[in-house]
Amino acid sequence: MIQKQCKVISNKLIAKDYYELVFNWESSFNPKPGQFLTLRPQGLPLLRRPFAFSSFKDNRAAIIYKTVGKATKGFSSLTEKDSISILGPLGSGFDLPKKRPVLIAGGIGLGPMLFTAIDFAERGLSPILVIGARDKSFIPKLELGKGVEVVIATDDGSLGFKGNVTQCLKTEYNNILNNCEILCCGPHIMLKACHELALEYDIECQVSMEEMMACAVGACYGCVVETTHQEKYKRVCKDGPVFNSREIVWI
Amino acid sequence: MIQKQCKVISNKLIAKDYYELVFNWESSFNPKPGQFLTLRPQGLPLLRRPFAFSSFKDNRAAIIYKTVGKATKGFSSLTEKDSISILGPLGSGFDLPKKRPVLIAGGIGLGPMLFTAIDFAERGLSPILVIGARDKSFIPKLELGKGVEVVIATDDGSLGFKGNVTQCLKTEYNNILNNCEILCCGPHIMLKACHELALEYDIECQVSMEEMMACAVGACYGCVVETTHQEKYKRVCKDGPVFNSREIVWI
Amino acid sequence: MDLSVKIRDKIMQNPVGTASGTFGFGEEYGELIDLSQLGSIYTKAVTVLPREGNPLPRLTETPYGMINSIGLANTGVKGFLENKVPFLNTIKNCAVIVNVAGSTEDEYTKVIDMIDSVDSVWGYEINISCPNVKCGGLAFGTDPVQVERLTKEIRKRTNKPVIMKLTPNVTDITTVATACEIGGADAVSCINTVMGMKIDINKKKPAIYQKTGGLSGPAIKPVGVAAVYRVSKKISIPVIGLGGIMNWEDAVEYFLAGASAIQIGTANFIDPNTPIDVLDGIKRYMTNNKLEKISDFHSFIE
Amino acid sequence: MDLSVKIRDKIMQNPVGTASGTFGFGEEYGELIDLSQLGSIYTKAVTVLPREGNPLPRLTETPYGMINSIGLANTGVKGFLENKVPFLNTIKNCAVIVNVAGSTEDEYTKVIDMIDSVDSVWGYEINISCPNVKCGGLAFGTDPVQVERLTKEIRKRTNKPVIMKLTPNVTDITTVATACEIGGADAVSCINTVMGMKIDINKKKPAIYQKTGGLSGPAIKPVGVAAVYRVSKKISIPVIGLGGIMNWEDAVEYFLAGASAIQIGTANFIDPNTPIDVLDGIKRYMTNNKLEKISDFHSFIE
Ligand SMILES: Cc1cc2nc3c(=O)[nH]c(=O)nc-3n(C[C@H](O)[C@H](O)[C@H](O)COP(=O)(O)OP(=O)(O)OC[C@H]3O[C@@H](n4cnc5c(N)ncnc54)[C@H](O)[C@@H]3O)c2cc1C
Ligand SMILES: Cc1cc2nc3c(=O)[nH]c(=O)nc-3n(C[C@H](O)[C@H](O)[C@H](O)COP(=O)(O)OP(=O)(O)OC[C@H]3O[C@@H](n4cnc5c(N)ncnc54)[C@H](O)[C@@H]3O)c2cc1C
Ligand SMILES: Cc1cc2nc3c(=O)[nH]c(=O)nc-3n(C[C@H](O)[C@H](O)[C@H](O)COP(=O)(O)O)c2cc1C
Ligand SMILES: Cc1cc2nc3c(=O)[nH]c(=O)nc-3n(C[C@H](O)[C@H](O)[C@H](O)COP(=O)(O)O)c2cc1C
Ligand code: FES
Ligand code: FES
Repeated sequence: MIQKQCKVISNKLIAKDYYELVFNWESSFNPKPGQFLTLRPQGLPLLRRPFAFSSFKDNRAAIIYKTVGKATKGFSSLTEKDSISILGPLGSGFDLPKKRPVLIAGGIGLGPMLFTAIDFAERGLSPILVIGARDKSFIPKLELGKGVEVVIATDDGSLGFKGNVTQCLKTEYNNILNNCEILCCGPHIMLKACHELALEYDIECQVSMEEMMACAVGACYGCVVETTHQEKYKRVCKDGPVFNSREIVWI
Repeated sequence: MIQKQCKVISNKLIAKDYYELVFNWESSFNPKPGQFLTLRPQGLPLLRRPFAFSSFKDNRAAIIYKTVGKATKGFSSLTEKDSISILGPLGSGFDLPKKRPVLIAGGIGLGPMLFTAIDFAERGLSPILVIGARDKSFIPKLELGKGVEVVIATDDGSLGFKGNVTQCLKTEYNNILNNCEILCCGPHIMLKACHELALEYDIECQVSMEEMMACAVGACYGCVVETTHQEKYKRVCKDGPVFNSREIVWI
Repeated sequence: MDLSVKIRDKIMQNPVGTASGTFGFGEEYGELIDLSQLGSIYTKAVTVLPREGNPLPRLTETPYGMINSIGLANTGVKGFLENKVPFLNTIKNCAVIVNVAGSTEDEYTKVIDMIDSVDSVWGYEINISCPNVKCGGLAFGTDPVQVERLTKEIRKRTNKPVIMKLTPNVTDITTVATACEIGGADAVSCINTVMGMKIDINKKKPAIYQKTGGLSGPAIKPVGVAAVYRVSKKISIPVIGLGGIMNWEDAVEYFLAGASAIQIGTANFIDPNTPIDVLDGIKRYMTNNKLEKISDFHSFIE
Repeated sequence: MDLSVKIRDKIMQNPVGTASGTFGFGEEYGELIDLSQLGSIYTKAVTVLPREGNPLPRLTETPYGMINSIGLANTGVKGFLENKVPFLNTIKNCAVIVNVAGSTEDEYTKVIDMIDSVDSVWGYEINISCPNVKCGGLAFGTDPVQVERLTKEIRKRTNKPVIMKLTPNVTDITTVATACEIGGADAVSCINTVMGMKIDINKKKPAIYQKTGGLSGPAIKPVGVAAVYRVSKKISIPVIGLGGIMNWEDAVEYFLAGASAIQIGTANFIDPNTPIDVLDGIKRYMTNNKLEKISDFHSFIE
């Protein structure tokens, strides 16, 4: 990991409330799918904000972020002229799956799962990428290249399957579920549903967790989740953010 | 006084570190020379910042400010699209002089003295405006119209008289000093020198004082100066900012 | 929706007040907002004799806060009666609460004796953060024994609501609050300012004359919320919350912490319309969350 | 220019340290900055037995500050000796100071007995803000009598520098500081976090599991500066200042207030390079102001 000022290459609205921020990343630290970074907000919000890498290639990296509060609204006005303090890459990233990967992305989990999908496709792993959203306005136009099978599920049925991602999988991809591995990122409730799906079908499930972070480098023990390990609490930033779903005590 | 959001009309660099911010001022409260306003900074600095009106005409008002710290640096990036929270007009303003007015401006005192000069010229009072600065780079191009006699003094002699404003007056305008009234705004040390000049020549002297302000409306008693009145401390924001120099206990 | 707040036998029309020392005696801000919409105005501290206040500078800014040491500058109780009461008499609907300060018990009770008959005085807020001459310079408000005695003395003099204003600069604010309750107070307000200091590194001098002063503003909000939470769990009289309230969200936070009313202090300086905006926001939140009265806020947090 | 700081009979190469709990045991930040440039590293608290720490959430953000309630999560003194000391042994030049915590006197002294022979342990910082089982849940650090006794007990066990870390959540921090000095401490550090609370108004729940927690960051800087000023006027052992230091200007403010060294806490989270930048800034300020040594800062403010 490294902390550096990076030049903004572009910062575009790609779907309702969602921006893609592309920036220069010249460093010997190459981000892996599932790893994240922290961005320093300008002015008021004090703490750095964590975001997962959504792509990395040729000295360019990106994140996809949703505008939810002060910091993200501030980021949305960044332009090419600006530079921004980035600390990363952080955390562990996804393990390479042993079976066909089913990647599940909900809401702000889209960025890391896109990165993972493209990476896995390049490795010939034929990933299925399931994207869940409230309605189609939250889903950006995607250019994933070949090798990724994209499935969309919206709560209101305005695009793709009508229902949530687990319902979608059970209905339309039931045949695959017995012989795949789930990797997912999104709202806690979705991760929990994915975990339960994995238990039901007796398959592996990697979940990318989220917790409030202060240091994001493993020093403060602020971002812990409860696990089944003897050492009860594990740090999302350093021991994760990706965990085997069976390690987590789900609440 | 009134608090309102005002549209920025322009915000231009007019001399080294000095900006003129022109904004829409549609209100039944017409600012007088010597009165001030407070601007709410964006984001971090908490307290509103006081600035003297530098002009007012046809629903347009302006201030001239120097970039010194966080708030003023923030203001310097305001553009036409922005609007800004203004509270004003505040304080008492200058009294009309009974003798020929010699207006003395040092540094950030330029704005209010320009306003005063133009106003007095319109009233046919033939003001002399003496502007002091470190060097010529700090002095903007002035378009004062007729009726104002402008005198410039720079510490390094790069424009006008070489020396400070009181030296300038004593050297070049000695004949006037016995029969005029001084009105001044600028650094404390200059105001004190003006007061002493007034004592020496036995003339009236109005000084516009500066103190750190919180409310700027007279409610908090934070911005006081020591005076010769029985009620020792007077509020700069409400009882001033303009005082008769003989009211002030100079330190 | 019922926004009223009952203290002793009196009703404030709504829970939004303006904090002592930040709102003068209402006059200055009366030009900017409609005072009759406020639940209450807490006046600048009134002392028996006039006080000129501390030497300058009295104010400085800190990271997202400010420090003041005005030093109880006021014209004394006689000046109050002559110059301030006439204006206070004109304020409609809103409860005018006089903030009382002193250095001895006597000084407090004298103020109350002298103004208790004024009709437009709704009640008292007793500022026990003042340095106590008998208490070695520490504030009255730091010693539960003295606080209880002072409260009792004041209680004897008046039938109007008595609100004791607590300082956060103590080891355990709940013991002081308990002393107030036992002494017969009708409510407590918390918090007064937090002790703080700033140094000007260019001048190599303290930024204010008194060196240390009172920190207020958003920076101290968490300190105020913690105090209100802890105090309201401990005593059963109403708690009035303040410290860093800048908007309605902050006010709601205080209500959820256990406050029955709130005060806006430093925020008046930043945006004089804050009290009105806060009141509107509280109403919207109550509607959206189906809360009928302020005490409904108190059931969520154990 | 002499940047060294003497505590007891030992010398820190410079006055910039990293605060306990914000810098782990140095390892994580060792990837980002050159630890050998630091004056000191104060470790995360070490307790006799392993502690899992508090339930989550443990962190929240506040106006220009943050609240934490990590709860002394650590692997215990055995874990420290096995897993942390090997790395600490590799750190050059910089003084490694172990932050020690406990709920009884015994728990403190046991930790010291178990690590006093480790060469790479330069000294101790004693965290007396922990809730004290014998003191009715209030922190040790709030009672001068207990603080003096604890300090004496610790003093008996070690010849290494003992720094007592003071909590600001007391009525008079100078009496606690005096107790430390009488007890034989070599220095005090102040301040630990300020008690604070935040409530999530959407969830209607406290933002952290423990409800109240420790406020840190820029918001509390004035509280820290006031504490350092008052304490350093009262006692004659060195005072180590911390609380909200974000940049060199803040550090200089602490030195002018009376600090002989400083610690960077929350700022490490915002910009891991802060300690290095602060050190550079201090040097520039000293050059520009013709200050030769840190104690030269102490002559400006009475
Ligand atoms: C490992 C990780 C990866 C993430 N990846 C993405 C991503 O790729 N795209 C995306 O849009 N969002 C991502 N998030 C969430 C993102 O960090 C928050 O949305 C953002 O911090 C909100 O900041 P704000 O000031 O705009 O909103 P606020 O109003 O401050 O906060 C809104 C919510 O965001 C969360 N949050 C705020 N600050 C932090 C913090 N310092 N650490 C963690 N959570 C915080 C809290 O749950 C808070 O309630 C990720 C979070 C984590 C922990
Ligand atoms: C009545 C009055 C009229 C003024 N008129 C002008 C003007 O016409 N043009 C101009 O350039 N400047 C004027 N000033 C000064 C101006 O207010 C400060 O330069 C400005 O507030 C600095 O803010 P900052 O955040 O940029 O700098 P900071 O770094 O915050 O402060 C720099 C200095 O500005 C002063 N200052 C900061 N905040 C306040 C405050 N709330 N109230 C008063 N002083 C403060 C302090 O002396 C401080 O040391 C006036 C001040 C007063 C009191
Ligand atoms: C300039 C100023 C003057 C104050 N004067 C008084 C006072 O006279 N009596 C009092 O009880 N509190 C006084 N206070 C404290 C406030 O009433 C309030 O308790 C404190 O500022 C915290 O609230 P805030 O953060 O909303 O400002 C004063 C505060 C400020 C900022
Ligand atoms: C996440 C976190 C954990 C902390 N853990 C400890 C600790 O274990 N022991 C201790 O003495 N202080 C601890 N502190 C307090 C800091 O060392 C420091 O005293 C406080 O944060 C104020 O400094 P700051 O504002 O620079 O952060 C912790 C602070 C934070 C933010
Ligand atoms: S955020 Fe500090 S340990 Fe994870
Ligand atoms: S700034 Fe409040 S009285 Fe002048």
